[in-house]
Amino acid sequence: MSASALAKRPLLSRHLLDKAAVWIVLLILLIAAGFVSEAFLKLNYLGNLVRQAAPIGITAVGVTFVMILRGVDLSVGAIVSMSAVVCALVMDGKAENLWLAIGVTCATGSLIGLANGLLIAYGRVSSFILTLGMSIVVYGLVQMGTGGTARGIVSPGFREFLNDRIGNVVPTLAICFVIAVVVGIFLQSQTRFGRNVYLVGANPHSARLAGIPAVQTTVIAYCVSGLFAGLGGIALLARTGVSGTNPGAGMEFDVLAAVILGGTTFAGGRGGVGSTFAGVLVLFIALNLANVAGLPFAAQLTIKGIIIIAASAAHAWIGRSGGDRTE
Amino acid sequence: MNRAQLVIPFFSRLPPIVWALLLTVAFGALYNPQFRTVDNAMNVLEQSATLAFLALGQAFVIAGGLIDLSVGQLVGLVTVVACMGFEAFPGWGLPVILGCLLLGAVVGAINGTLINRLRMPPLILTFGMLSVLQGCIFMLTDRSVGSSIPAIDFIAHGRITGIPASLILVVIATVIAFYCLQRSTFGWHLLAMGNSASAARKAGLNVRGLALNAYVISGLFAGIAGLVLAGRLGTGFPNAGVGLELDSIVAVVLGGTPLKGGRVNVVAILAAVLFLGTISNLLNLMQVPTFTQILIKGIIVILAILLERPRWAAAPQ
Amino acid sequence: TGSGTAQELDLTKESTYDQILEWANEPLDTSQYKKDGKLKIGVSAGYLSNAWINFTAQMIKYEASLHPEIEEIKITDAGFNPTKQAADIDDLLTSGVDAILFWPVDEKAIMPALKKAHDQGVVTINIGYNFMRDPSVTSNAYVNQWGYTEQVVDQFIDSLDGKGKIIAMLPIAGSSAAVVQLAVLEQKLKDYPDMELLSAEYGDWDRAKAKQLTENLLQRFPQIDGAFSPAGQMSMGIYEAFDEAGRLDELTLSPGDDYNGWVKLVANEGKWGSVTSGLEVGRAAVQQAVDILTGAQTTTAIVVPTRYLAPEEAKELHEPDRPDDWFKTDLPAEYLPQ
Amino acid sequence: MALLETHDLTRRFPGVVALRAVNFTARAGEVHAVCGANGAGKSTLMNVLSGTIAPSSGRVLINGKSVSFTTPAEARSAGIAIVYQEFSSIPELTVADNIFLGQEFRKGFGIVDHKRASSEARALMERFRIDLDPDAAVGTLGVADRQLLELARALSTDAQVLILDEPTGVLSLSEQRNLFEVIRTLRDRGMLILYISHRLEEIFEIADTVSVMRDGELVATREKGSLDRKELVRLMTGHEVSDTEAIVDSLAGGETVLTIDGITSDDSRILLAEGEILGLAGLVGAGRTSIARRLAGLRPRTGMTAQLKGKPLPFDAAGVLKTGLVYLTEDRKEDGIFGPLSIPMNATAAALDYFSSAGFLARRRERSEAATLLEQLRLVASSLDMPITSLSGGNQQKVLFARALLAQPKVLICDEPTRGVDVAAREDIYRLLRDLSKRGVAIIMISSELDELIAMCHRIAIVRHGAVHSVVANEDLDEHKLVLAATGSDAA
Ligand SMILES: Nc1ncnc2c1ncn2[C@@H]1O[C@H](COP(=O)(O)OP(=O)(O)OP(=O)(O)O)[C@@H](O)[C@H]1O
Ligand SMILES: Nc1ncnc2c1ncn2[C@@H]1O[C@H](COP(=O)(O)OP(=O)(O)OP(=O)(O)O)[C@@H](O)[C@H]1O
Ligand SMILES: [Mg+2]
Ligand SMILES: [Mg+2]
Repeated sequence: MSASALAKRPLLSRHLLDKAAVWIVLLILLIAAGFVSEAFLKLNYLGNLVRQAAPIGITAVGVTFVMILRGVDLSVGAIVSMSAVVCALVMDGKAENLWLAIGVTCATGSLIGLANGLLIAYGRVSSFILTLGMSIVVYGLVQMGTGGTARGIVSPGFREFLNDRIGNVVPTLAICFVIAVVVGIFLQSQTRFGRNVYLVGANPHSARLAGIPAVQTTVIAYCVSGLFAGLGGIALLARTGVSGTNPGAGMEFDVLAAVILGGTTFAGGRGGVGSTFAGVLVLFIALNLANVAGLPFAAQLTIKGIIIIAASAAHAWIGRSGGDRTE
Repeated sequence: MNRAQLVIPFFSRLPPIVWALLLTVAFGALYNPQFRTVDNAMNVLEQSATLAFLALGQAFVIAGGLIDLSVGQLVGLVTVVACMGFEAFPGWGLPVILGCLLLGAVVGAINGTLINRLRMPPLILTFGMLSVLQGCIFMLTDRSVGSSIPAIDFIAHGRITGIPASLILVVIATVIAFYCLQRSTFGWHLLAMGNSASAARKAGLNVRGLALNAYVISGLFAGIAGLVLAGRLGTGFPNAGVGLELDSIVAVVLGGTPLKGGRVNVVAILAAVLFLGTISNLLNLMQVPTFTQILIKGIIVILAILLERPRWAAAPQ
Repeated sequence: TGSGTAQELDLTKESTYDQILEWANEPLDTSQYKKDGKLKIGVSAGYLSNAWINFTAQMIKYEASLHPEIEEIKITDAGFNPTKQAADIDDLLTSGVDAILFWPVDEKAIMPALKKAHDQGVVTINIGYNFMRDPSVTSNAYVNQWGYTEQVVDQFIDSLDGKGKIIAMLPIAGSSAAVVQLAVLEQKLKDYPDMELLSAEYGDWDRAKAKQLTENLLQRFPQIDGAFSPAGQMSMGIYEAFDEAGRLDELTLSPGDDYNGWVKLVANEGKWGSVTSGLEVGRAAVQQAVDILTGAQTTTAIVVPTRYLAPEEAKELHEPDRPDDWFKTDLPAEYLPQ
Repeated sequence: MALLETHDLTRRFPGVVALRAVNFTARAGEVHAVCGANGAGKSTLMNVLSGTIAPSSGRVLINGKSVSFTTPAEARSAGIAIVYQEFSSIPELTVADNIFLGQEFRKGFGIVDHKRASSEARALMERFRIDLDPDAAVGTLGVADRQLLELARALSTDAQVLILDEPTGVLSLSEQRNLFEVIRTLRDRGMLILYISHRLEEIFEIADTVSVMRDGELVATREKGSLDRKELVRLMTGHEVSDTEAIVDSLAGGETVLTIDGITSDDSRILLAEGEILGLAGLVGAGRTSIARRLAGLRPRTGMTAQLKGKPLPFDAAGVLKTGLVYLTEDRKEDGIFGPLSIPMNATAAALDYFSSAGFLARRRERSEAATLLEQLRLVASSLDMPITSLSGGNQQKVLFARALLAQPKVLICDEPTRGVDVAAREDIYRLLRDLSKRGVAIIMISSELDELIAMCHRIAIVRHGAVHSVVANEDLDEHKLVLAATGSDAA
């Protein structure tokens, strides 16, 4: 066998199927949706869908890194809330505060992420419980800081710009989401940081032997998660203005569902931002479908649950038949 | 050997959470006159009963290296079904109660079976199940329905010679859980599975059976918790179980059980439940502003998990 | 038994509300509650992280500060968890309060706790959405929800000239608010055969959720003439969705409440109006508690009236420099949130 | 009649047929060796026989009766016990608890009787002369002791068939002798022992019958007497392989690369020159791995100081790696491979500095250089994009070697580099080590196979009780002397 023979990528292998699975599901779902309502095949509507998904999607990009690293970040819902509140507060209704507000929001998001990262990396504790605790802390802080009413006012032009449609078709916010995904993919596949995340996530012991700075990687990954949650908060603010002190409540679960749908599971070292993007869309299309079909709220909850289970079962199945010897 | 020599090792062997509980109680008793009343103590014990059952059930699952996120909504479902049942079939209290316990066990069995069959991560499966169950609840009702019956009320609120009936039940459940998890072969196998599922399988343990049983037990305990909650609320409130799954996991982890499983201390878990209840009670009594209370609780969760750093988290060689 | 004695009120019948007003005017025997000396008042909120409840809580604090006999006011927050609320009420009792003002997470679910309070001779006053008629509930401070919604619906139908396809945006599914609002709307619509309710959605009081649901509805229905949404916060989400879909010209919105963001919008648009949401219940509740505890003469409930504000009036009343998440009140500055 | 038979046993994995219509026969009272290159299907066959995995088709017969197991427990009650190639004990439990896991002793009320387990385990180990403390936590044992534990566990059931999948991979000579004693005793009691090993000498020493597998097929079953080494290798590989003639190149006397203090029993300093291969020999648990890991910065370097090219070694693993000291682990699964990741990602993990600039990866260069190197190492893989876990053990080891090489080592410490590696791949690894040595890389080679050490190393350090006891030049050594030195019998 020659070097080039080894380096050649096979056209279709089972494990490529794993990566493609969520895209295939997305395609099938889209076609199915197209039968239900033609709207799903219109660019305009799809743009809208991506825009709807932007806050959750942008947040999910960051969480993907943490999950590749075998962690989880349940504090993103609280960070999104905090960001929306803080951003509006700093804006204070003035256009000149816009960039300052965005800067401050990203900084606070990253800061919470930093706290998560430091505690998890140095404390070596369960990220599940720790970030859960952190979400309570952040929620408490926001409530203490605002006294229960969100007192910010968004800058003029901010919402108008982000809610505009470029060429009357593609919403700006949808583009922001796509940019976040592209940045995420770049981070994940082209940078040392991204590689380190995969290595540490796949096997922390091996990573140590290979001289990978696990602590640094962990801290940065949680910072990234916090940062993207901050951006998600700004996106939420752009979508819906100041709406209460806890607009991101429960969002962490949707984010988690989307990331898992994409195939980034808790096993670590698997999945990626691209799949998360597809996962977010699958989730939103499915829920919209349920909505359009006029299914009651209760049925939608059940559907969401079944989708999560089915998607994960499919990934597990493909993973097993994909030549993976680990049980 | 003098007494101190006997006592000191005993105390030094106590799990940290027990210490935390003792210190909290001591602090509360010293600084807050309302806290140290017997009545208040009984209140706290009574309030903790639901979570205690739930945490005990969760302990089985986590000990085996699994997790059950569906218990919170299962509690909600059982509460709703129980109250609907009590109202729809007056005089048929016992069958309804048994039916509810069965419901809990069946949902647990579904969890276990799906995890075994689909071979998927328990965290995700039960997370999906959480959503499914929530959907089921809202398909049944979107508001408070039905009412509880005196027998159930008594379990939730009643006192036997001043001691809450729920406390007695919790103690019995704890003893049973202690025997099952920390003494019996079943528990031993479960812990072995928690330490290494593949090794347990190779040793010939029926890991699928173990997982199934753990989930059935967890579901059963959630059923009990749901009934107690029905008694406490007196009605089937559809959102009654929201967030309880996380509380139960927090309690189990505070009780020193690593999320990876493989170790468990039932008494410490009970202490953790009481600790959470006591803290909440004490903060309320000390007039800490509510938002500050939330912050403090978050910090406690973080501190607790940092302090309870399990042995397995030590650096690999 | 400890619970289940609460009288079930049929929230979907107008007659129920006539009955409520009748009860409200009955005199209350306060002698059994009379206390001498300083008073301690507990507040058990179902959830505090909501601007309306928050402002009402501030109202409570402000009113309490006007009564020298009130020595202490204690507020707990159940975070939308009835189990926690039951425990909160227990804890308030333990700390020896004389009266408990409460917003129930769920009326039935906290009955056992209220019963316990009642048995200990503690005054219980409901400030929640529903009127509660039960021996364990001493009194109610009540905003007439039927009346409020009627004002909204009447105005809405008026501005649509009694015809058109409409959608309804309701609060949390199953909450009393959602039940009442839908009932009023459906009853009124009976008289208008030209009006069609396309779909009723549950937006959870949430601007973002309402917006998303509306976006889906816009997809489903090629023509939507009006949106019924008594909560201004959700109305804003609806407005934005129509705006972004470029279909704003077909939209007629119902009046919302006096949520500042909404009032600002009304002032800008010069149409649709709003209905006051009765923030004064907070003050009324404290007053009622003091009356009962000092043995003064009072009725079994205080009903706080609501009032339609036409767009012109909204212009006067809105506070453009305040955030959206705000209510216009006459609270002194130090009692405004934070 | 045959005790154990298989009829047309086939097992498919996605993309591979691990077993192709295997008709295998073995009698009671024999030691039946199964040989074959990496990935030949030996472990798969054993896993099917022991109920760990199910066959795709075909039958297994015991005493002429068709059986089918779905779990190891069923196989065990049918009299088949297995010692897996990979460890399957639970580190958190004690030795005794591990041995009786799944067959606990009980007091009343179903309560687990740990005391009884401990005493029974002690008795069991006395019977088979295994030196293990029943009450020790398995996590504190070295790999060799864990291997013994696996054996003890298999012996605790009254098995008719005992499967040993590379049991001597981690055993040193005396342990191995001891094991062979045990095996012979068992055989004489009428047990069938299926024995897998890559060490041909062992096979000739212990086996009565030899079956050879190649590419999932059973190519031959022969009596040992009718087989010689050359023939066996030919059967395994399908072609002739030149014999491993030990040729230690004479050392060109290069500069000193590594200086180690504080690990010898007489406080002397150990110097390692460019291009030198230093072997570490010793008994199980003698502390060779521990020396290596301390050097590599993976454990606190208490008492030891080391300098690389005159500069003190950093204390952290990443720092040590940067200075050019690379450690190749003995435990691939635990801290070697990155399970779900592709082969190139596994290969370049320790050389990301080289494959990136300013934090950005040069992915094309990374892939092509990794591919070239892996091809030189004769990696067998269907595609580079497969997760590394889809490779057989030997091929995984090659990838790890590639990782070490890409890290540009000045000093390479390889811990049991040929464990679980087949004959052909072994040759590749030996060749590689010699090439490295020629290029001036200093090598520390830890191995439990003395002939390998003697064939490869310029000098051999004998490790006893965590310290280097003596360092001997290769010319002065033979296997016998080495054993005596390692056991400490030479001092007398
Ligand atoms: N679980 C699995 N999934 C996919 N392929 C597998 C699995 N187990 C084994 N294989 C494949 O089956 C073939 C036989 O593997 P097996 O482990 O039986 O070889 P072996 O002879 O034991 O090799 P070694 O000497 O390296 O241990 C190999 O090609 C291997 O890649
Ligand atoms: N993680 C550990 N914790 C405690 N003691 C250990 C640990 N690992 C090894 N030991 C002990 O340290 C000693 C040296 O073990 P080490 O593994 O270094 O020996 P070795 O000579 O490399 O043997 P092997 O042939 O198993 O590689 C042994 O007595 C072993 O029991
Ligand atoms: Mg093998
Ligand atoms: Mg070793």
